[in-house]
Amino acid sequence: MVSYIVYSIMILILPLLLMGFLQKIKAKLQNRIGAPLLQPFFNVLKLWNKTQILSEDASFLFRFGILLNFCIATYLILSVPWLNFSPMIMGLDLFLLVYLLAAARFFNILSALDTGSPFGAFSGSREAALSFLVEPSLVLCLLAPGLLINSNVMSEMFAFKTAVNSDNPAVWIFASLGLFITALVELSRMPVDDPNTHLELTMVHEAMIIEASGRNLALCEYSYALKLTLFFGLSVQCFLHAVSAFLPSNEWLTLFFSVIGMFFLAAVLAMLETVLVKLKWTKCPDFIAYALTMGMFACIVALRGRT
Amino acid sequence: MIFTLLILSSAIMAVLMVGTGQVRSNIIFYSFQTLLIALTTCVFAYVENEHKHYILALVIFIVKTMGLSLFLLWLTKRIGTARDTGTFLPHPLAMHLSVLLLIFAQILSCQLPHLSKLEDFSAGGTAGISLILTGILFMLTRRLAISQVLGFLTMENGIFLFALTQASGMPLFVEMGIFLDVFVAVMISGLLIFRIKHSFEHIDVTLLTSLKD
Amino acid sequence: MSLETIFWSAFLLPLLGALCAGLFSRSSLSGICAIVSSWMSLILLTYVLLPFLQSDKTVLFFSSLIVCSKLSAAFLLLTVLVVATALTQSYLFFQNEFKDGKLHQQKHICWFYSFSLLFLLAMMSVFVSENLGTLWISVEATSLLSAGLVYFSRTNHAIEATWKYLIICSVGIAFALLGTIFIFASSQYGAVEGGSLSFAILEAKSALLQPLLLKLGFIFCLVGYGTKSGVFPLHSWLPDAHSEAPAPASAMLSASLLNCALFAIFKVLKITNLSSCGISCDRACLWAGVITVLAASFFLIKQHGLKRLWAYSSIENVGLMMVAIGLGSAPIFFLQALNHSIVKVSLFCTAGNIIQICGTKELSHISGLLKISPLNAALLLLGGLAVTGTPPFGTFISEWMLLSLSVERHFAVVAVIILVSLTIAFIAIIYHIGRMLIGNVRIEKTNITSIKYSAIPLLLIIVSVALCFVIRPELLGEIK
Amino acid sequence: MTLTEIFAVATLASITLTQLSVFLPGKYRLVTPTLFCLSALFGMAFSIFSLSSPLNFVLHSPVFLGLMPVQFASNCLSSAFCLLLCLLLLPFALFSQSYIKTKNSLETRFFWLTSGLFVLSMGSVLLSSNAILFLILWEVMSLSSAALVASEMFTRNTARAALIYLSATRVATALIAGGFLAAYYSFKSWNFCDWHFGGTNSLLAEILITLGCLIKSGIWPFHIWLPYAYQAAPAPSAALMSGLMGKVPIIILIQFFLGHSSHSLFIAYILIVLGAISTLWGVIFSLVQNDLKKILAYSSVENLGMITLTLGICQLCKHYPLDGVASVLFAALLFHIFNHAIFKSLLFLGAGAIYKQTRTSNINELGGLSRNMPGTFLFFLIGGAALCSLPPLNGFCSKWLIYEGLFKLALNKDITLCVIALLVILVLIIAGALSLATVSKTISIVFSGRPRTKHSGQATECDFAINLSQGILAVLCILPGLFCVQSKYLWISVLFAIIFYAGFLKQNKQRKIYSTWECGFGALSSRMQQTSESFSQPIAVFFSPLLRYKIVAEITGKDRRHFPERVKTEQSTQSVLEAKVYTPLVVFVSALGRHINRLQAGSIHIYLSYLLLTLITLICLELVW
Repeated sequence: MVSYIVYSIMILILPLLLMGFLQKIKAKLQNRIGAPLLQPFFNVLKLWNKTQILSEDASFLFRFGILLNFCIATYLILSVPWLNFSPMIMGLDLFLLVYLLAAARFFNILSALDTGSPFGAFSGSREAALSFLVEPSLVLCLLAPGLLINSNVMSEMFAFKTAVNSDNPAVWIFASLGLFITALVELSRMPVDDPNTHLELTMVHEAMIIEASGRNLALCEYSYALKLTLFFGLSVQCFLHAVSAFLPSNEWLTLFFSVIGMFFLAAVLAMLETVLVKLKWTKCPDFIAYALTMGMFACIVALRGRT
Repeated sequence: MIFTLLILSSAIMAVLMVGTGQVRSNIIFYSFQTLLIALTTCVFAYVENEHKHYILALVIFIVKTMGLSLFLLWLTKRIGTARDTGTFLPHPLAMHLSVLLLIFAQILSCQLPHLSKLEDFSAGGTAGISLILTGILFMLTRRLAISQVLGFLTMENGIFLFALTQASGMPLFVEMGIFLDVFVAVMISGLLIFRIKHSFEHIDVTLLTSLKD
Repeated sequence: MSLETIFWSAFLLPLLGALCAGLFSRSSLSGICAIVSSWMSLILLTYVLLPFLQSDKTVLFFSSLIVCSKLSAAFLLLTVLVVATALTQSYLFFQNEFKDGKLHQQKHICWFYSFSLLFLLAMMSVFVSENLGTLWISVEATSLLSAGLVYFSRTNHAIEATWKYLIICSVGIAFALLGTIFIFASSQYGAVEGGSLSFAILEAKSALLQPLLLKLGFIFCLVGYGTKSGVFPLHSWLPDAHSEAPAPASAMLSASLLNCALFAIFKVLKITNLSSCGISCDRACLWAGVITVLAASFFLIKQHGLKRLWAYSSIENVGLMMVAIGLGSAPIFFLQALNHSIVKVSLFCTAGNIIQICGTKELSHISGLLKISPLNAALLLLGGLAVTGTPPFGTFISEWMLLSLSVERHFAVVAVIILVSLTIAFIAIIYHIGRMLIGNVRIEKTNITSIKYSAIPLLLIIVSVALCFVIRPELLGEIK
Repeated sequence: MTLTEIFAVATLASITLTQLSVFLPGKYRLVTPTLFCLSALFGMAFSIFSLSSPLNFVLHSPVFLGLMPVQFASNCLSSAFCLLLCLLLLPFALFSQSYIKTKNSLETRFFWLTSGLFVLSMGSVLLSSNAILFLILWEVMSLSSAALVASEMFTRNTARAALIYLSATRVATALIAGGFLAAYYSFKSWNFCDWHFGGTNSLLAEILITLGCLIKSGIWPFHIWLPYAYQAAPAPSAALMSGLMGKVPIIILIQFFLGHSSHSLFIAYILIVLGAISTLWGVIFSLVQNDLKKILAYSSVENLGMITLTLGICQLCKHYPLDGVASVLFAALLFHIFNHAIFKSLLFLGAGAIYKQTRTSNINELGGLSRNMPGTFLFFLIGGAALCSLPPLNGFCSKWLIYEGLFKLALNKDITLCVIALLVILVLIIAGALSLATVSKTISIVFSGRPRTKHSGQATECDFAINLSQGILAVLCILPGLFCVQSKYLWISVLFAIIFYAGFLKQNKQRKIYSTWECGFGALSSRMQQTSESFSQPIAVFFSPLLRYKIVAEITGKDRRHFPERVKTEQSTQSVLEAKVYTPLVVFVSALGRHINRLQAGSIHIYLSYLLLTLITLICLELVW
């Protein structure tokens, strides 16, 4: 029962809080005061009540896609395990996770192209290109723990209690790093895409939602935050498994650590975005290659561990 | 001895035939060649004491020496083509080559097993093969349709001679059938030569190359 | 009437028919005469030979020179059937030609019928002759008589083709005569006193024949009769003659004449069977066939004439039959001949129709056939498929039996080469047919409607399909 | 007579009737499709009954095929395939009767005749129990499908496609025939039940049969015929060809090699490697195509590659006896065959519907069809989502099973197997992401935005029969997903989204309809939308060596750099395989043909010298030996 409440809070608060935190840190690092921590909440509320402007060329798919995207993000966040807590929806395995993310992307692209806008369209094509580069690394990073635990069900893979193979910290660390880099690409963060600009030469994610407004935009923002939470959560959990030998076994403490970890990751991200410049589009694959390499390392170590 | 002489002189006739481009001379040489073969057949019949060969000799004389030769002469006259300029080999060289072929034929016939009835007959193989080879050479080196018929006839003579001396002649009805076929073949080719002359205004077969891939 | 009388009258009928056809001056009368005599002859032959084919007897003896084995009986029926259908088709063919204004003299057609029947007679005598000499005479007679058929249209091309046909075949056949003499000579070295040309004696005494002479004899016969049957590279006359002869004559040449020459090779090969050089002779036939099949399939790739296409496909089938002969299998030889003949007659008849419609036999000038004449287009396509051994046509079964036999005899290479060449041939033929079927209609003349079609090509295609489903080993096992 | 036999006879009779009914006069147009459906129903009954009591039937004299009688035997696999075939026939018949009816009657008749033959031969080829009958039916299947390929227009292009297809299929037949001969040599029998592959003596046969089957199903590098054929074929035939005919060789491979417990490792590796390559190759090429049917054709290459890959892994598992994994993979294999048949048919029918209404299948000439053809749009969306195996549709279910099997394999102790499994997972994931790009491109270019040409602007929704046929297939796409354990909750989520959409978002009063954002430059024209080429450009650049991807830009104007008057860019792709392997091969063979034709020079002297040369050669050869 307690876990359900925690979940609900997490879903409601954590994503947007993370976004706010991220922006705040970034502002601080750039010597700005920045928006308040709760600004994302305000944004979503404001957008929810605004008039939505729809393109005359849009079909039902435009809004349905955005909505479905949100539903899938919600579904995922509900079914991903959080350390000792078993998820609300059981039975998510890593392939389903990957394909659900793909489905979300599919509807994202479709709704971006639905209005016939050239901006949305080319960002859609870039999103497709990025996804084909990043999906293998995502799968490898998730497969490595799976190989270690002998299961591909997420709740078993990340179940803290059954993590008997925690004497293989390298697998988890590589997976964690790989997932983090993957998250940067999936969430269109800095070296790949600049989330702050709306210049058509740089953007991927922002141009995709360029036609969304009002409630649609609110849903987009919210599902983006959910995805951020999902990826950071996975990455942090991997890291926590790596250091599980030094962690207390109290479930609340681990939860606490993981939340701290997520905020830590957000801070790292903010720092990266301050330091790094956006890569040229043609150089992106070179960057993504690191994620794949991490995944490969993780898998190799996992295989070595078994024999 | 006389037998060898007769046989070889028929082969020599063929060699001489190769040497000239005059179609009339060619036909006359052919005629002599068949005459010699007819005589050979007679001698063979006398030696072997087989009466059927007398008939053969007679038929050869009538059909080939007289009939075909005269027909071809008439044909040449009608068509009015007197000389065959030859293809890739000048006539004298072709003649020399056919002499070489004669020697080659001698070598070849020595390789073959012989019926040891008569020593003289061994020359038959030589002459037969030589005639066949010369006939082929004639066909290959001549342009005119009529020369090809002559070459074919020479070849056929060679085969007959070979059969006569090496296998003491085929059964009579077979020989007769062969004669009939050859006769008809020459007649048909004669008619065709007329048509060729009529349609193409020449009888140069090297120019008949419109059917190809 | 005794069987013998009927048999003789079956031979007499074409002769009589030829005389009558030649005497008439109206083409329709002589045509009917020819058609009736050929079909009558077929009926009589069937009456005599069908019971024989089903009986246990191995040979039917008529005289010392005329003997009919089961294989020759089968071939006899096939040949008469082919000629009869081709003649029937030619009746309409010439009517169409007349309408087209291509023909002027009816007498030529009468001569055509007369020559065809004589040609038939010569071919029939090939199959029943029990003697190397008479065999040779008959084969030579077939080429002389068919020269008249090739010559039929009297155009420059036809004359050229006839000349080449006549000279090359005559020279080839002369070699066969020499070969015959060699074999005759070989029998005089202890086997038979005074020598013999009879197949029965030669086959029985095969082991006693002088090996060198026998071998030489076989080689000369192979080259000689091979020229007649169009074995590569002796086939040079064949495409010319087939493409210049009128379509029914091409059908006869391709579907029956080639069988005759191959039958002669088969007979000669049987003589060498028991002798010391038997195996090498078999090999020679086999590889000659394989090379022919391969070469013909490459010849098919770049072709410009419709009938030349079918001529080369005949060469390919001749190659297959040579392989069957080389493997010593009479049933498969006959089966292949049967299937090929039936399809080829149909194809040449269709080709004749198409040439009449389009006014040309150049492949590059024929197009849009599907729009002009769907029936002929379909027949062309089906025939083209059948001739390359595609199921469900009878050719598939015979080719498959051939392939499986060659594999059984450990000639896997042969099977591979045949498969490859059949594939190439199929692709080439389908390519050419496809180009004919589609495209723009280029004919200005409106002679399409006036052309009469017969059901013969269609029927033959149906027969070919039926053959695929009825061939059984029991039916063929007896043929030797 | 058992029920199986009764229904077999009934099916045969009704198909025959269907064939005959083609010749009825034009006003009985509906008789043929109706009979077609009837025979499909009979066929379904037959295949259901034959599951429990297998057909075993020998046709006695006078019918005989030279070496073997006509002999049929069914097993579970072939019965199941027949069931699938008959299942697809219903939408096929429904669709075709509406799709074909605008054509002239001759073509209509030709279509029904050949499709009847095609379906009959395809159904019975798997039931045949000896090699000769098999080859006959196989070739009838190939020929009738080639006739279908050529049937649409009888133009140069379709004829070329049919020629390429026929050539490829003939090569396949030749290879299979060679394989059968080799098998006959090893097992001394033409009966399939006597063939027990797996030993060393039958390796050649196995390789040949495998290669033949791979050509027929269009696996890399033999897929070259496939895009041509499926593009030229009428949509319903393409649906049958892609959905079913491509699977026949796979099922044959299963029957020969898995069914007879043969686990030749070599074959398994061939299947795995070629399957993996064609999975990637197919999807990459599918992405850069502009023709709707070609996109689907190349995606068939991908899916068949995936199926082949799975089969190979399955065989591999049987070799090391890992029966648990093998059975999971086998189930996945069969399930994916089924699913691919369903959704690919659905997509081809959708392409056909679009072609029927707009007369084009070039997606750059379409656009904005979602408003004009909402039904087709919805079904195409479902089919597309299933194609890129999005949960919870059927495509995902089977793909998930494949992953499951591979994951189980990766847990094996043997490091080679682990690595293979991981690599295959990677291949499948990459292919999945690329196919997602392909499908999203296709759907959005075809259905979204503004119409690019007049044709697509004026298109109307097609008639009920076409929509119904697509609907049936769409339901079949959804059904397996409903019962799949993995996506149980997902459906709730989808349902939730739909309710949310219908009830909540729609009633938001504050809504304005306005033009698409255009940077303030004024209205966007339809030419300013994204094209198929520009969508695939980022990925195409990535694979440019394979695709021979070229962009030629031509800028004209006085000051080209700053004020271009005219900009023209052209993008071209070409298969490297076709350019570097197949074209040179064809050129080589035809050059051989040309050279050999020179032998036929026309001169009688040359011909005579051939005669002489042959004679001399033969004498030398014979005397030397």
